[in-house]
Amino acid sequence: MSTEAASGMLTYRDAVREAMCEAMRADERVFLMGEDVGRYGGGFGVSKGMLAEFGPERIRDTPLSESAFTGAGIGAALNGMRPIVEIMTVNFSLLALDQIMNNAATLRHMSGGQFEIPLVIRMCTGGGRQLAAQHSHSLEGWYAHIPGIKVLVPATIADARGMLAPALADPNPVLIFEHGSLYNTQGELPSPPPAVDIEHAAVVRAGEDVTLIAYGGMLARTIEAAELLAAHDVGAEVVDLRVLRPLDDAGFLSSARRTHRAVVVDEGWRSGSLAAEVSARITEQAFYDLDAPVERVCGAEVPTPYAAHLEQAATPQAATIAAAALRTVGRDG
Amino acid sequence: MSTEAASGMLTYRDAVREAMCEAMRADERVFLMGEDVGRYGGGFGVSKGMLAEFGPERIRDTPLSESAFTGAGIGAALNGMRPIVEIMTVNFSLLALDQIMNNAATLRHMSGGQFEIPLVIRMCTGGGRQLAAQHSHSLEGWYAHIPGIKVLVPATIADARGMLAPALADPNPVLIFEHGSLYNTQGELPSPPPAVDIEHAAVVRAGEDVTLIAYGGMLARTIEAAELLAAHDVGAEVVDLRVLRPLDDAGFLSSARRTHRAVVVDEGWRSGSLAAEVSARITEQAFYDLDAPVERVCGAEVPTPYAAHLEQAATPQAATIAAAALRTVGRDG
Amino acid sequence: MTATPPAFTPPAEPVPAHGVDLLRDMLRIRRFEETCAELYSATKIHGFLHLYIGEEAVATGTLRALGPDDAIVATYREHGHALLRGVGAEALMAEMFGRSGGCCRGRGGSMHVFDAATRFYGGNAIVAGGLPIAVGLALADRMLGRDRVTACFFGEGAMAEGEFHESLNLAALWKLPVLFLCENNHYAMGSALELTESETNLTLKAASYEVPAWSVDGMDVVAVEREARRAVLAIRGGGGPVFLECQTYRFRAHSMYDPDLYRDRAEVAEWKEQHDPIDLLAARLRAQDMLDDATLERIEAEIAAELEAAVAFAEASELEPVEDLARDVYAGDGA
Amino acid sequence: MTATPPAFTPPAEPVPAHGVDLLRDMLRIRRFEETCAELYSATKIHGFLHLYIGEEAVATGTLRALGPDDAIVATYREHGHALLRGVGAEALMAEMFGRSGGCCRGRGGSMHVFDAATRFYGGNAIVAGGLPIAVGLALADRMLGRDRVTACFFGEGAMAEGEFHESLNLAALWKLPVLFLCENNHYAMGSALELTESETNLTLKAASYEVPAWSVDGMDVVAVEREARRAVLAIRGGGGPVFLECQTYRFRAHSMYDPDLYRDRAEVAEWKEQHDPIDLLAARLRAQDMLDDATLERIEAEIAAELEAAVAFAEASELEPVEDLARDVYAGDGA
Ligand SMILES: Cc1ncc(C[n+]2csc(CCOP(=O)(O)OP(=O)(O)O)c2C)c(N)n1
Ligand SMILES: Cc1ncc(C[n+]2csc(CCOP(=O)(O)OP(=O)(O)O)c2C)c(N)n1
Ligand SMILES: [Mg+2]
Ligand SMILES: [Mg+2]
Repeated sequence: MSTEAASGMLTYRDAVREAMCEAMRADERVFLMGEDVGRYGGGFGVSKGMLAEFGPERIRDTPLSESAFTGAGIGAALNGMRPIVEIMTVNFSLLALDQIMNNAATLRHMSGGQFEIPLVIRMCTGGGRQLAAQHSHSLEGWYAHIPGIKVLVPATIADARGMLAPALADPNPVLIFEHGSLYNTQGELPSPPPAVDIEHAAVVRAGEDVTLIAYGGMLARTIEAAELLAAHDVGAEVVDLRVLRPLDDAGFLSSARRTHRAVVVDEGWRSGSLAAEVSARITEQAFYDLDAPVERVCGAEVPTPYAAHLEQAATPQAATIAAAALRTVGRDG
Repeated sequence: MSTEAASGMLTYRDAVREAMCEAMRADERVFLMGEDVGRYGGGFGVSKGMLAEFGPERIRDTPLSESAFTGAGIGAALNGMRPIVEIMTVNFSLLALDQIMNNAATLRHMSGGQFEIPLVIRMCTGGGRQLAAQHSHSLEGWYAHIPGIKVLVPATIADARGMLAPALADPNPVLIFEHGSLYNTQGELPSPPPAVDIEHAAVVRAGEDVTLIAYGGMLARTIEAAELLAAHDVGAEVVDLRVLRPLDDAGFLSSARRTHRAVVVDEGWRSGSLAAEVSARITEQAFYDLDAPVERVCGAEVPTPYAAHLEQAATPQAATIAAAALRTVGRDG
Repeated sequence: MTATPPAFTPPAEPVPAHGVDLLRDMLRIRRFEETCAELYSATKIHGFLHLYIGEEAVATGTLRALGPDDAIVATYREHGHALLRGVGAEALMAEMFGRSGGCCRGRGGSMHVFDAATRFYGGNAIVAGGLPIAVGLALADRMLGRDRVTACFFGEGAMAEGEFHESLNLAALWKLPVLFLCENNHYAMGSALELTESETNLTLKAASYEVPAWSVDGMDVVAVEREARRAVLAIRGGGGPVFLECQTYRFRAHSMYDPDLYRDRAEVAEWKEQHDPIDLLAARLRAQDMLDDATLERIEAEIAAELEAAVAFAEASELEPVEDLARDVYAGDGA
Repeated sequence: MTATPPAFTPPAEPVPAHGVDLLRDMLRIRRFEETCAELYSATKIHGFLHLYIGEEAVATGTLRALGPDDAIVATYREHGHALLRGVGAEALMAEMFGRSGGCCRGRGGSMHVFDAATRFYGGNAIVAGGLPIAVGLALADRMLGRDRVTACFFGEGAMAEGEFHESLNLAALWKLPVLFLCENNHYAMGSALELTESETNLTLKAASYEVPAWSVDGMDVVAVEREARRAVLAIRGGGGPVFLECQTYRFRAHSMYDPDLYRDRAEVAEWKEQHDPIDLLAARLRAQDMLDDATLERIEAEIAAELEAAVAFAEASELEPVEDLARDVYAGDGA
């Protein structure tokens, strides 16, 4: 294998698939389990073709029974395997939440450290595709409340490709939230793809005047907002949180301390959002550096409506993000 | 019935029971349903004696099946009844979360406003009784993330007695979280007991120097902290949030604006806590009135340990609350 | 071939007098959904769209067994049920368009059709999520002394979910008037029944709750109606819930996103050619001299007109004002 | 009387050679738990404490059928299982005391006993929460080609939870080596089985997943061991899971908080007087000349000494340092 970087275009979906294939080729203990991951190729086509390569034992279709197969992932992880459990969408993960919170997140501590649970749970999250109230939740920030698990939100092709390997190597249960609207996005990656960490936030755009903090499905439009702001002569730095638990405080604080202003963008419902946590942390740790209150741009507090114009109105948009940033610099936009 | 106020001592447990009995006597549509609410008298003895008065149709023991009987409560509420669903503890409510989030909270909006769901769900919440990691969650703040439901946290005998009636009269699903450590607390209530609202926070202790914001199981020790602070000549105002969703912003903002300092106390895990939301709102709406960053005193980010000294260390205490308040006034305590 | 067509004896009984009505009902569903599929391709309808084509006999036969006071709980594959229950084609189509004239004012879409007036309680996109609600609807009816049945539709895939079991137990334990209607189309998305249930005789699962349970050829609308009536009669008699399995097949993919690669072409062809519920009924009607070309043409024309009007209505219907976004999240704060 | 004692034929078979060992095992559990009850009253043990007294034959008989490589998943009523599996009385008692010498360093307590060394996976306080984990443990063994069985204990109350059904289906579908052990003590807290299950023949529920299922008199330790061995043999043979119902009774309240007002005094008395598994076995052993007073006294003395040492150990054990509170929330950050 050459160490020289060749490059190739791929989709976010391909990136996740390649990461899984690579892991499965490298380690017999890795397997994928979930509803329709095999014959169907995954609810969002992520595992298409994997059944043919790895067979039905390792690309394991499950019945509709989120609680049992997630719990089975925990048991298999406790007992020497490296399961990747796919929950088709985050909405269905509520049915498995007892297993996630009361077992996956808890067994290690409760047993006095006797067990490791090298489990990865992947889910599709987010709205924007007119799937209405029961299929459009953004709960990754909510999951980040739970001690004992890690929460990753790959927003880029590089992270979609790179986060799985360290997640599988991690002895803790790791939840990976893939935003449904990202699967078809395309990008280029060197070959071999670069290794990424699952600890740090990343500054993805530099700027002096205000820090925009986002993750997952909201990153792209936050960068868009930064471009709108540039047109207003406002230099926006954009931070991609990447990891929602444990949060990398330094990763956004140093930027906020420098720009003295911050806007946190979150697709989740505003009350009790991850954005609230980030806002509180900035206040706690950088209060005296702030020139303006931290702003939040979040999802509207409604069950997501089907109609496109209503769904759009319920979701942060580049323009609303930019407007919030302008407020922090004392301008109306 | 006399309108003159007589008075009587009762426990928080009695107060909840009396509220239920009163509601059931007044309205045939009200019934109580849950695991062991009947013959056993409720996991925490709250419904003791009610089976004898109201019979097994209205004090309805259910099998262990949180999802189905919570969903059945939703269906019954949709169809003319006024169910009180008791989920024995919040820990088990995770099994019913799909019903709560995807149906109870959502059906009205999703149907374009066609339905009302006058459902009350009561649960025991909180730690402090050495029940260890799977029986000690404080998730009421977490539930407050969900639009479409209301979340009540009676911290006093008066609220335990008074909140049920307006909750049952409310056409929306209302969750009531009763802190397990409060059931045995005693207090006096006039007769008839005073009506209470389920909209407003309450200032329960006046003070000039700092605002302490708490709810539920943490209220008493926050008041204790205020007393510790008085000994340091710091006047602490204590606000009982009472309602976690929708939050009564004015109820804590006016106090924080006046004292210029706030400490939010929350038994829940710190990251993504309700305290983060309150902190963010204070920053957003009262930033320029603040003389110090909003502090949070929250539960430690661990699955609750069994050992008493560890559990205590994981939970906000009067001393830690007071210390945080002293920091906001620039003192070390 | 994984999904073997029903092994029921060929229908011997004559088609009843309202046979042409049954045909019309099924045709209404089919044409409505064919129109939806076109409108989806034309990007007038968005999101997930799950078609019922092939399964029309199930909704048609079962809904005939219900009275106007009975309640219905359905799934995301519920256009047909809603249409026959009396949600107008216009309101239904406008809902798919996301317009204010939709039965849920555009907030629900294809997967979330509700209609309080006809006691149509959705339209649930969480598999098995409707079953506990059906139990609760029936519980309220029982406690309020009303003589009503709640019919709860779900796919065979839902039977692997814990909620199915919890719900059956509750309904049976409390002898509630619920008709559990399993629409066994042999696949849950790409998963054939035998790959998801260790025991594929589904009635045994209901029986393990002492719930009377039997199966019917879900492609034979006459049989479906007959068995649904039997079931409803038993339920109204106070005998508690009944489980009725309707063995059927979807002729289209799971949803508009599904390339349908997991089913044998020959299997699909056999079901379509030999078990189309509309063709089967039409043939029997003709054999009994109850249907001629002119009648069929008239019915088709009526349906076409109905659909044309529905699409026109949907197209003309306004969008909800954006200011109303937060309306109806809570009761009491509505515009 | 709601919980009728087992209608099994009286034990005809002779007690096997290790009968006294079985007696000792059961006595160890009983005396350990009697001690716990006292220590709870003495406020040395806190939180919830669920005693297994009366049900000892179930853990005793079933655990004999397992090998050292097999795994166990239990409930909050698991002291007996842990003790017999080899978690030392000292580590177990120190756990109840919340001390660093406890098997979980005091973090778990009575309801959360774990022991990696003996493959004892808890200790789960969420009813039915352990079943999916057992399925996963067995899945890993199967995928890794190991010849191991996972024994999963749960109460009859757990069978109403959806997770029971989902787990049985998964295990059966994938033919996993799980022994599902239902400890049917006829009550879930205050709820008698017939008030919570429409069908009280529990084996029918397992059978609806094609899981071989049968019942045994859970007060007859010899029978329990025999049937557990049969079950384990079938599982090791690759036949997939087995469901074994052990019909038993708890002699104490549900937990130390429970005033036990929902059971008929006469019912409790009958079970205690006529079905105590320890008395029954002792009588048979004596009848077969396998037990005399001296032996029994010696066993009791050994157990008393073991318990005395355990309590002393627990008393002497240090508290975990408070600074270690956050230890082991995540792997890798441990002290
Ligand atoms: C709880 C849950 N898990 C997964 C899904 C994704 N999903 C939607 S439909 C479906 C298959 C359901 O099959 P079945 O119940 O047989 O109904 P059918 O679609 O065949 O009518 C799946 C897996 C879902 N909607 N809800
Ligand atoms: C999911 C869940 N719901 C409720 C409880 C409260 N609870 C603890 S034990 C118990 C009864 C369980 O009965 P069973 O399964 O028969 O076991 P037993 O206690 O009789 O051994 C209940 C309701 C719980 N721990 N978990
Ligand atoms: Mg199906
Ligand atoms: Mg029991």
